[in-house]
Amino acid sequence: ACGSNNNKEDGASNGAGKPAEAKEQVLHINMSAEPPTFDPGQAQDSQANTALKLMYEGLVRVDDAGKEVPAAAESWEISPDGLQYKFNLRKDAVWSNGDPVTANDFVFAWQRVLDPTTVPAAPYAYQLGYIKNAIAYNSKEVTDFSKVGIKATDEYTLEVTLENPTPYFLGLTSFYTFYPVHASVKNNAAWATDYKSMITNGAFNLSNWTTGQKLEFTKNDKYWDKTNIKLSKIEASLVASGASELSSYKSGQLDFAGAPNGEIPSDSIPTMEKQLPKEFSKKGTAGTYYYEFNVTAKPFDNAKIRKAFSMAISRQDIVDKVTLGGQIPAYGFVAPGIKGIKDEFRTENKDDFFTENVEEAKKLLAEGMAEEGYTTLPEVTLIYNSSESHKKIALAVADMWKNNLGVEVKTENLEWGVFLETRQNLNYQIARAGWSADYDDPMNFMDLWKTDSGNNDSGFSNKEYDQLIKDSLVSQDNNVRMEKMAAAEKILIQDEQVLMPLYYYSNVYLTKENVKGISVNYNGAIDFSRAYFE
Amino acid sequence: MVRYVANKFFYMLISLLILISATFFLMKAIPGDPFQAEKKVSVEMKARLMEQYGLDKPLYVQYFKYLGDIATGDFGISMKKLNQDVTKIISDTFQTSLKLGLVAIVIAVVVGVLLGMLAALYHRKLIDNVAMILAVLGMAVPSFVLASLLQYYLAEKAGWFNVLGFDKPLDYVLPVMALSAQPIAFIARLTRSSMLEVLHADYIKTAKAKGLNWFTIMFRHVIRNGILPVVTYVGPMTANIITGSVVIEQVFGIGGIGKVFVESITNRDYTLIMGVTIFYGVILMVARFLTDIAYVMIDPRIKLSGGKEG
Amino acid sequence: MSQQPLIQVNGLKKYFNVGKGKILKAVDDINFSIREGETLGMVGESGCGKSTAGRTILRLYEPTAGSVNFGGTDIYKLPPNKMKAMRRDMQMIFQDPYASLNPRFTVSDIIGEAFDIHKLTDSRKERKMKIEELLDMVGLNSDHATRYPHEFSGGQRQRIGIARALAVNPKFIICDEPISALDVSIQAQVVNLLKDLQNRLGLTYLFIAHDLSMVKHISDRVAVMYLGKMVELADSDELYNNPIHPYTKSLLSAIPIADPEIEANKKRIIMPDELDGPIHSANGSSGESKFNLSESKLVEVSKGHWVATPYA
Amino acid sequence: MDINQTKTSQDHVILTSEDFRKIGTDEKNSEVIQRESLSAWRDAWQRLRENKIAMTALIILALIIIASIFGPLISDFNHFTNDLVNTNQPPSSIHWFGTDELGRDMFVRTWMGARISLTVGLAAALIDLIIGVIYGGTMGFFGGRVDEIMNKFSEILYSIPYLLVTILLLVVLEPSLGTIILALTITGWINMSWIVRGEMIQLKNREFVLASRSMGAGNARLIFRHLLPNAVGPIIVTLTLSVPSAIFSEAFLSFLGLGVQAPVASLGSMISDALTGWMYYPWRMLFPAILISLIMLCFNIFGDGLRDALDPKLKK
Amino acid sequence: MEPILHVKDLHVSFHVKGGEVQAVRGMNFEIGEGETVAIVGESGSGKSVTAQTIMRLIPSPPSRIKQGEIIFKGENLLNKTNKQMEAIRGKDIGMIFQDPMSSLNPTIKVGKQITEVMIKHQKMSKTEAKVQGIEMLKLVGIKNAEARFEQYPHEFSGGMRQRVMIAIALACRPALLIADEPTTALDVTIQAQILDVMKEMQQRLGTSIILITHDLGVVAGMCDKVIVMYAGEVVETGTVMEIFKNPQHPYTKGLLRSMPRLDQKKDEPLIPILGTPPDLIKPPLGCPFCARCDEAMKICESVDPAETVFSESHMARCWNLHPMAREGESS
Ligand SMILES: Nc1ncnc2c1ncn2[C@@H]1O[C@H](COP(=O)(O)OP(=O)(O)OP(=O)(O)O)[C@@H](O)[C@H]1O
Ligand SMILES: Nc1ncnc2c1ncn2[C@@H]1O[C@H](COP(=O)(O)OP(=O)(O)OP(=O)(O)O)[C@@H](O)[C@H]1O
Ligand SMILES: [Mg+2]
Ligand SMILES: [Mg+2]
Repeated sequence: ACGSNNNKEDGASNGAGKPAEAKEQVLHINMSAEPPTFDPGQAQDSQANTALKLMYEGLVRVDDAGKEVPAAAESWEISPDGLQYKFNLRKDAVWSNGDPVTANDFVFAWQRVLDPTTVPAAPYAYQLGYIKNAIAYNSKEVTDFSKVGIKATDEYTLEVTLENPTPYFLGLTSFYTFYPVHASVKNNAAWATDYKSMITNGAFNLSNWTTGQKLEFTKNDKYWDKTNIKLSKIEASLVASGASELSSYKSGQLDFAGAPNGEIPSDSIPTMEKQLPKEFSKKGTAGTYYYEFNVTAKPFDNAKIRKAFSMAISRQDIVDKVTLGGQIPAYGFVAPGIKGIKDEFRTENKDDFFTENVEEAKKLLAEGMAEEGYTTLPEVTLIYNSSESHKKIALAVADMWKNNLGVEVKTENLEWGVFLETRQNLNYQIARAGWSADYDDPMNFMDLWKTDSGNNDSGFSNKEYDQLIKDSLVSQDNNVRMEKMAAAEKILIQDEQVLMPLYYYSNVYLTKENVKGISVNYNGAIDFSRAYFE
Repeated sequence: MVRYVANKFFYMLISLLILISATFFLMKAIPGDPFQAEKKVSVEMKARLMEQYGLDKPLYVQYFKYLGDIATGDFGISMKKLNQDVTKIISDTFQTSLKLGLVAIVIAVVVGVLLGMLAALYHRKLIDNVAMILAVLGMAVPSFVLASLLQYYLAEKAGWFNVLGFDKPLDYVLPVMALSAQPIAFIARLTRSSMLEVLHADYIKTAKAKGLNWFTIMFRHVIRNGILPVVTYVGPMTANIITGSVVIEQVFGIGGIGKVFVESITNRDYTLIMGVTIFYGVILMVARFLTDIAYVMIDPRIKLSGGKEG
Repeated sequence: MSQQPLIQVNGLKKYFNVGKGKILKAVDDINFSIREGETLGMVGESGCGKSTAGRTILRLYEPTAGSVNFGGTDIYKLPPNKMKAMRRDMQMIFQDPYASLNPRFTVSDIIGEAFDIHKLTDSRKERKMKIEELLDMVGLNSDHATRYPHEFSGGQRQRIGIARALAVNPKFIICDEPISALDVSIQAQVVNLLKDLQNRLGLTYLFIAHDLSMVKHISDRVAVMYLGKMVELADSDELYNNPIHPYTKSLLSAIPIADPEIEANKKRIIMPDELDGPIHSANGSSGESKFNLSESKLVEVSKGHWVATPYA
Repeated sequence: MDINQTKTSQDHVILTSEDFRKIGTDEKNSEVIQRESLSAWRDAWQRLRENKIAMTALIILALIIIASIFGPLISDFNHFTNDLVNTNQPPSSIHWFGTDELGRDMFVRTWMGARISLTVGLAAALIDLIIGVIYGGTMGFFGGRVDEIMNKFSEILYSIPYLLVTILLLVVLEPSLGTIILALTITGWINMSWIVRGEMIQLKNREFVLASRSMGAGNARLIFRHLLPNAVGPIIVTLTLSVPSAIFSEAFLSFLGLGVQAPVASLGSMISDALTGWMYYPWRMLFPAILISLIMLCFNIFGDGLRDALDPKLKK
Repeated sequence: MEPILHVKDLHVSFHVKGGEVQAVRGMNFEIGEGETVAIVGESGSGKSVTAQTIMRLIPSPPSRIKQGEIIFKGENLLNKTNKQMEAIRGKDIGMIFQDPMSSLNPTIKVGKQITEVMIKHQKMSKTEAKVQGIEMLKLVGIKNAEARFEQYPHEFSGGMRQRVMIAIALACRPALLIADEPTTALDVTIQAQILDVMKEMQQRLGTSIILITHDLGVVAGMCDKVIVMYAGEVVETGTVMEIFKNPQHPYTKGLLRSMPRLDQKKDEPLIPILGTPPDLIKPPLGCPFCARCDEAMKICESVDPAETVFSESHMARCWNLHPMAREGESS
C-alpha cells in the first residue's frame, strides 16, 4: 500500500507527498475480498456494503445510536396507517459530476432493481418488496410501473406507498439496495466496473482500484455534508488472510482490523484482548450461529432426539474456549440487537426455551430412540463449509456429543458451493448455518422458517408457525406482531428444536486508539465515512 | 522453423481444446452455481439469472456457444464480479502475478545457478556442503510456512518491510523470497549435478589441455552445457511460479491471478474459471515452447523438428 | 565342410524410417549363402550395415524385403511359434561383452534362460548340469555359475556370451564383432575358442568384424560391405591377395600391420571420394555417396570371387 | 642374447638358483575374479551403506515411520478428544508437544499427522508408479505410433494446470483421503511414465535384450525379466523423490482448505491450522513443521543417495 | 641430444574407497626432439594416467603424484604453478584424446574451438586467428574449411572431428604432442588417414609425439621408439625394430604372438595371453606379469625384476633375462 506506513506510531514515513497531513487523515483498512460489484442495485454482501456506504447515500442514514437521521432526504412524513412515506429531498445534494440528486434518481434506481428485464436481475429486489406492487412488478404480474408505490411528485419529493405497514421501512432505506443511481448508467452495462465511470453521491469517491489488491476512496468535495467528513482518503487492502491482516495492523500498516470486512483469527483474540485492551472491541451483532437439523432425515425427524442433541452441549464453553470472540451463547433464534416493542426483542422475550442438561438430554435421546425403535442411533454426520472456525466449532460440538451423549458424530467439511447445494437439497442430517439481520425486525429471522421460505433448508413445515408469521406480517399493531413472532419462536425452538442455536454473533475488531468516529450498527455493518484521526 | 511452430501450434490447439472441454464439463459437474449465497435469492430470481447467463440451456449448447465465443476472442463477462470483462480481470491480475513471478524466476535462476556452480566447483568442500544444506532446507520448508515466518520476523517484528501490499520495490522482497526458495533449491541441486557432469566431460579436458584459464573454461565451456537441464526445468517452473503463487498472494495480499483463480472456483464463476484455465494452459504451453526454443539456441545438436520431438 | 548352403540370403533389405519421411537403407539388397561348417567373414566400415544385416538375418528386425532360407525354409515366412523353434538353430554373439549380459542375472540365469524359454531341461539338476557343461566348454568353471557379469573380465564375459549362444545347440551363429571390444592380448583367446568350438560342434559362422587381420584368420570367405551393399565377396586368401573393388583395396591397405618393415614400405590406396573426409554423412548414418551404388550388382569375376559393378 | 649390463635394484638381495625355478601358470588360477560375488542389488545396497548421510536419512525416515505407527499408542491421549479446559497448552510432561486450540494432544496428533502425510505420499507415489510404469513401459517398449500417440496424450495432460484439476476434482468428489490421493496422482504419474519410457527406449536395444529375443523370448519375458529389473534404479529414485512432492502438494491443498477431513489431520493441515496463531502458540506449528521438513529432507537426501548408489556410471 | 621430455620415476596413485590404486608405479622414459614414441599396454596399465600427468591434467583429488620428475625442456613440470602450466598447455604441449565424439565441446563452433587456443597463446586478434584457424583446418585435410569453420562438432564425422582435434593440438606448433589413443574409436580407413595427417604434420612442424595405443600395427607404422607398459610399470622399451624383431619381455612377446599375421596359416592357432592384469590396489610384490607368465620363476613372485639393458635404446625388466635365470633352467 502506497504510503501505508504513514500511520506508524513512531511517525516514520516513507510515503511521498505531505506526510504530516496524510498521517492525520488517511485511514487504512482491509477488506478480505474485493466487492463483487459497486452497483448498489446488484450488491449482496458485506464488502459491498462497506464500500457503498462510503460512496453513496440513501434517503436516511442510521447513526451510531441506531437512529435514522436525515441524509439525502432532509425530512420525511409517515402517514398514520404506516403505509405512506413522503420524503423531502435536500436541495444541496449533488452527484459527483455536479448533477443534483433528485427524487427521479431514486425512482430510477428502484425501478431498475425491480424491473424484470434488468440484466442481470437484481438479486436483492425483494428488499424493496414492502413497497406496494413491487413484487408483482418484479415478477411481471404488474407491467405498469406507475402502479408500483414509488412516485416522484416533484424534483425533490419522493412518495412511497407500502403493501403493509412496516415499522422498519424507514431504516431499510439506508440499505444499499435503496441507494439512488445516476440515470446515466442506463446504457452502460459496465459502468460499475470502472471507477472512472462511477457517478456517486456519497461522502467518498472510489478514486483508484487495483484489481484484487487495493481500493482507494477519496473524499468527495461536492458532498453536501463535507464539513463533517474529516478523512481525506480511505485505503483498503484486499487480503483474505486474517493472520496477515492482524500482522499488518500490528505493524501499523492498518488502522482498523477485524469484522465485519476482515477477521481477527480466533487464536489471537485472547492475546490481543490482553495486549491491546484499548484498541480491542467486541460487539454483539444481530446474527445467530446455529446448527440446523434436517427434520426429514433420520434420526432427526424425531423432535426429542433433536432436543437431546441441542441440550447435550455447553454453549458457554464453545464461546469461551473455541470461538473466543465475546459471542453470546444462544438459546433462541432471534438475535439480540433487534428491536422489539420498546426495547430489544430478545430482552422482551427471553430465550429460555431450553436449558443445557446432559442428564435430561440422555433421557430425551433414549425416549426418542425408543419412539423410533432404534437400538443404536443411525450414523450421524454434521456438515459444515470449509473454514477454520466452522471446523473448530464442529469438532468441539461433536466431541461434546460424544462425551455427553455417547454419540459418535462424523464431521464433514464441504466446499462452499457444494455445501450450499447439499444443504438446500436436504442431503444432510445436521448442517452449520448462520443468519444475520438485514433489517431491524424479528421478522427478518422468523420468516426464514416458513414452509415456503427459500432459505428454509430444514424441511420444517408447520401450519401453526406459518399462520403466526402470516398474521404478524399483516398486523398493524406492533404489539400483536411481536407477540405472534414470540409464539412462533417458541414453536421453532422449544417445541420442535428445528435448529440448535449456538451463539449470537459478535464482531471483534481492533481500532487504533487515535481513530474515532467509526460506527458499527446493530447488525455489524460498519460506516467509516465519519471516522477521523484525533 | 515455420513448420515446427505450425506443428507446435496445432498441438497447442488440440491440447487447449481438450483442456477446455475437460474443464468445462468438470466445472459444470460441480454442485452449485454462481448465484448461490447463504441468503438465497428466490427461485424465480435464480431462474431469471440462469436464463440471462444462458445457463438454462442444455450443456452441449452452452459448450458449443462457449467455443464459438472464444473462437472470436470473447471470453465473456464474469458472473460474480458483475459485468467485469474476464479478459480484463485476467490481464489486470496477471500483470501483478507476472511482475512477482518474473522477479522470482530471475532470482531463482540467478541465485540457484550461482549456488549450484559454487557447489560444483568446490565439490566436497565446505562451500559445497553449505550450499547443499541450504538447498535441501529450501526444498524442505513449505512455502506458506516460510512466507508467514518471513512476514512475522522481517515485517511485523523487524519492521523492515510492509506486511501487505505490492507497490514499492521493497514490497517484492518477502513474496519473492518465499516464492523462489524452493526453485532456488531445486535449481542449485540441478546445476550442481549437471556442472559436475560437465566438469568431468572430455571436452573440458580438451579445454584444459589448450591451456585456457579457469575463468574461460568456466564461462565459455562449462556453464553453457551445464545449464541445459536447468533450462528444461525453468519452463515448467516458470509456469508453476506464475500460476501457482496462490499461497503467497494470499499471505501477502497480492492481487494476482492465483487468487482470482481460487476465488472463481469457489464462486462458480464459470466464465472466469474457463478464462483463467485457458490462460493457465496457454502460459504452460508457451513456457514449454520457449523452453524448447531456448534449448535449441543453447544446444546446436538439437533441431526443431516438425514431427517427433526428442 | 559340406558344399550344401546351410543358409541362403536373397535380396535382403532393411530400411529404417528415420523420421521426416526419410528412409535409411541400412542393408540394401544383399545376397550370399554360407555352407555348413563354413565361416563367412563380413567386414566394412562402421555404420555400413553389418550388425543390421546380422540382426535381420536372425529376424530380430523384420526385413523390408528379401528372404533367408535356413535349411530349406524361409524363416521370414514362419509363424511366431515356428520361429521360436527355429531360434534354437540360429544364434548370435554380440559385440559388447558389457552390454550383452543382463547385469541383474547370474551367469547361470543368463545361460539357463534358453533352457527356460524352450523348456529344454526337465529338472533343476539337469539344468545345473547342462550349465556346468557349457561353462566347461567355454573354459569357465562351475564356480562361476552363481556370479554376476560385472565380476568377470571382458574375455570371460565374452565366453559367457558364447556359452549362452551354445545353450540351444545352434547350427549357425552370427558373431557380431565378438572381439573388437577386447584387449589385443585377450582377443586371441576368444578367436581360438570360437574356432575350437566350430571344429568340435560343426558350427557355421557369420563372423562380423572390422579387424581385417582377424577376419582373414578365421574366415573361409570374406564379404566386404559398403554403405549397405555388398561390394566384394571371395575366398579370404583370394580377397587379400587380389582385391578388386576400390573400397576393398583401400580397406586392405589401411590395415596396420604389426611389422615395421612392412609398414615402412606400405602404400595406402585411397578411395576416390575418401579424401572428402567422411564417407558417410555427418551423423554417422550412411548418406549419399558420390558412388552410384544403387545400380551396382555382384558379378563373378573369377571362380568364387564376386565384385560389384562397375568394378567387376 | 647380448647382455651388456644388468642393473639390479635389489642389489642387496642374494639370489639363489632356487629363486629361478620355473613355476609356470595355472590357467584357472590366473583367471582371478576380482570382485566379491554380489548381485547388483547387494552391490547398490553396499554403496548406499557407505553413504553416511543417506543412511542417516534412511534411519531417520524409518524412525519417523515407526513413530507414526507406534507414537500415538504410547500416549494416554488420542488425536480427536477435545479438552476445552486445556487448550493451547505449551509442551509439558503431560502433553509432550503441548495441546492445540481444542486441547487435543499435539504429540499424538503430530504422529497421526505424519501417518496421514506419509500415507498420502506413499500411496500417491505408489499409484504414480503403477500407472507410470504401465503407461511408460507401453510407450517405450512398443515405440512407433503407439509411443507417438501415447506420448502426445501425456504431454497434453501435462499441460493442464495441475492445480485446476486437483481443485476441481476435490470439489466434485466426496472429500476423503482417497480423493486427495487420486487428485495428486491425476497428473503425478506423467513424470514417472516419461522416466520409464526413457529407460525402456534405452534398454530395449541393449544387446542383452536382443540376446534374449534371439533366444526366442516373448515380450512378457523381455519386459518383466529384462527391462523392468534394469530400469528399477531410476524408477525407485523417481519414486523416492515423488513421495515428498506428494506430501507437499497435500500440505498445499490443506492450506487451501481442501485437505483431509477433520478431526483427522495431516502435517500440512496441522501447520495451516496453526498458521494463524503460531506467534502465540509456536509449538502448534513447530512440531508438525519440523516433522514435515524432516520428512522432506530425508526423502530427498535418501533419494539422492539412492540415485548415486544405483547409478551405473559410478560403478567400476 | 637433450631429450625434450624426460619422465623420471613417476608414481601416481588414486585414492578411492577400496584403497589406493597405484596406477603408475615408476615410469621412466625420454623423448628426443622430433621423435615419435609409442606407449603400448593393456587397458588399465596406466597409459592415460601417465599422459595426463605430463599435462598436469589429472584430477587431484582423487589422484596424487607421489614421486618423480617430469622434465620438459629442462624444467620440472611438477614444480610449476597452475598458471605456469596454463602457459605451457596448448602452446608447448598439445594433446589429443581418444574419443573424438566427446572431446569437442558440442555447443561451440569448431572454428572458435580452434582459434581460442591461438588467441590465448599467440595473442592473435580474432581475425588473424580465423585466418590461421582455417589454414589449420586445411592442413589437417578438411575440405571446404571456410564453411566448416562455422559449423558445430555434431556436423562433423568422427574422423573429421579427430582432424579438428589435431588442428587444435597443433595450432600453436607445440614441441610435443601427446596423442592418447587418437584412432581407437575410428574405422581402419579413417585411422590410416588420421595417422597420415599426424605424420605429415610432424614432418612439417618437427613435433615430438607420444602416441598411446594398444594397436601394435599402428606402432609399427608410426613410431620410432616403443614403451611397453604393464600394470603401471615400463616392462620394455626399445626402438620399433628392437621391439618387433627382438622382443625380450614375455608380455611383449605374448602380445606379438597373439596377433594374427596376414601371412599366417588358417589352422595355425593364435597364442593368447591368458588371465587378467593384477589389481593395482594391491599390486604384486614381484613382477606384475608373473601370474600370466609362462616362464615365471619363483623369484618373480616376490621380487620386482631389474632392468636389463640390451642396447642404448633397448631395455626390458624380466627375471628371465637375469644371468642366473639360465642356471635355474638347468637345475
Ligand atoms: N533401429 C535403428 N533405427 C534406425 N537406424 C538404425 C537402427 N539400427 C541401425 N541403424 C542405422 O543403420 C546403419 C547401419 O547400422 P549397423 O549398426 O548395422 O552398422 P554396423 O556396420 O554394424 O556398424 P558398427 O561397425 O559401428 O557396428 C547405421 O547408419 C545406423 O545408424
Ligand atoms: N579417476 C580415477 N579414479 C580411480 N582410479 C583411476 C582413475 N583414473 C584411472 N584410474 C585407474 O588407473 C589405472 C590406469 O588407468 P589408465 O586410464 O591410465 O589406463 P590406460 O592404460 O589408459 O587404459 P585404456 O587402454 O583402457 O585407456 C586403472 O587401473 C584405472 O582403474
Ligand atoms: Mg555393428
Ligand atoms: Mg586410456
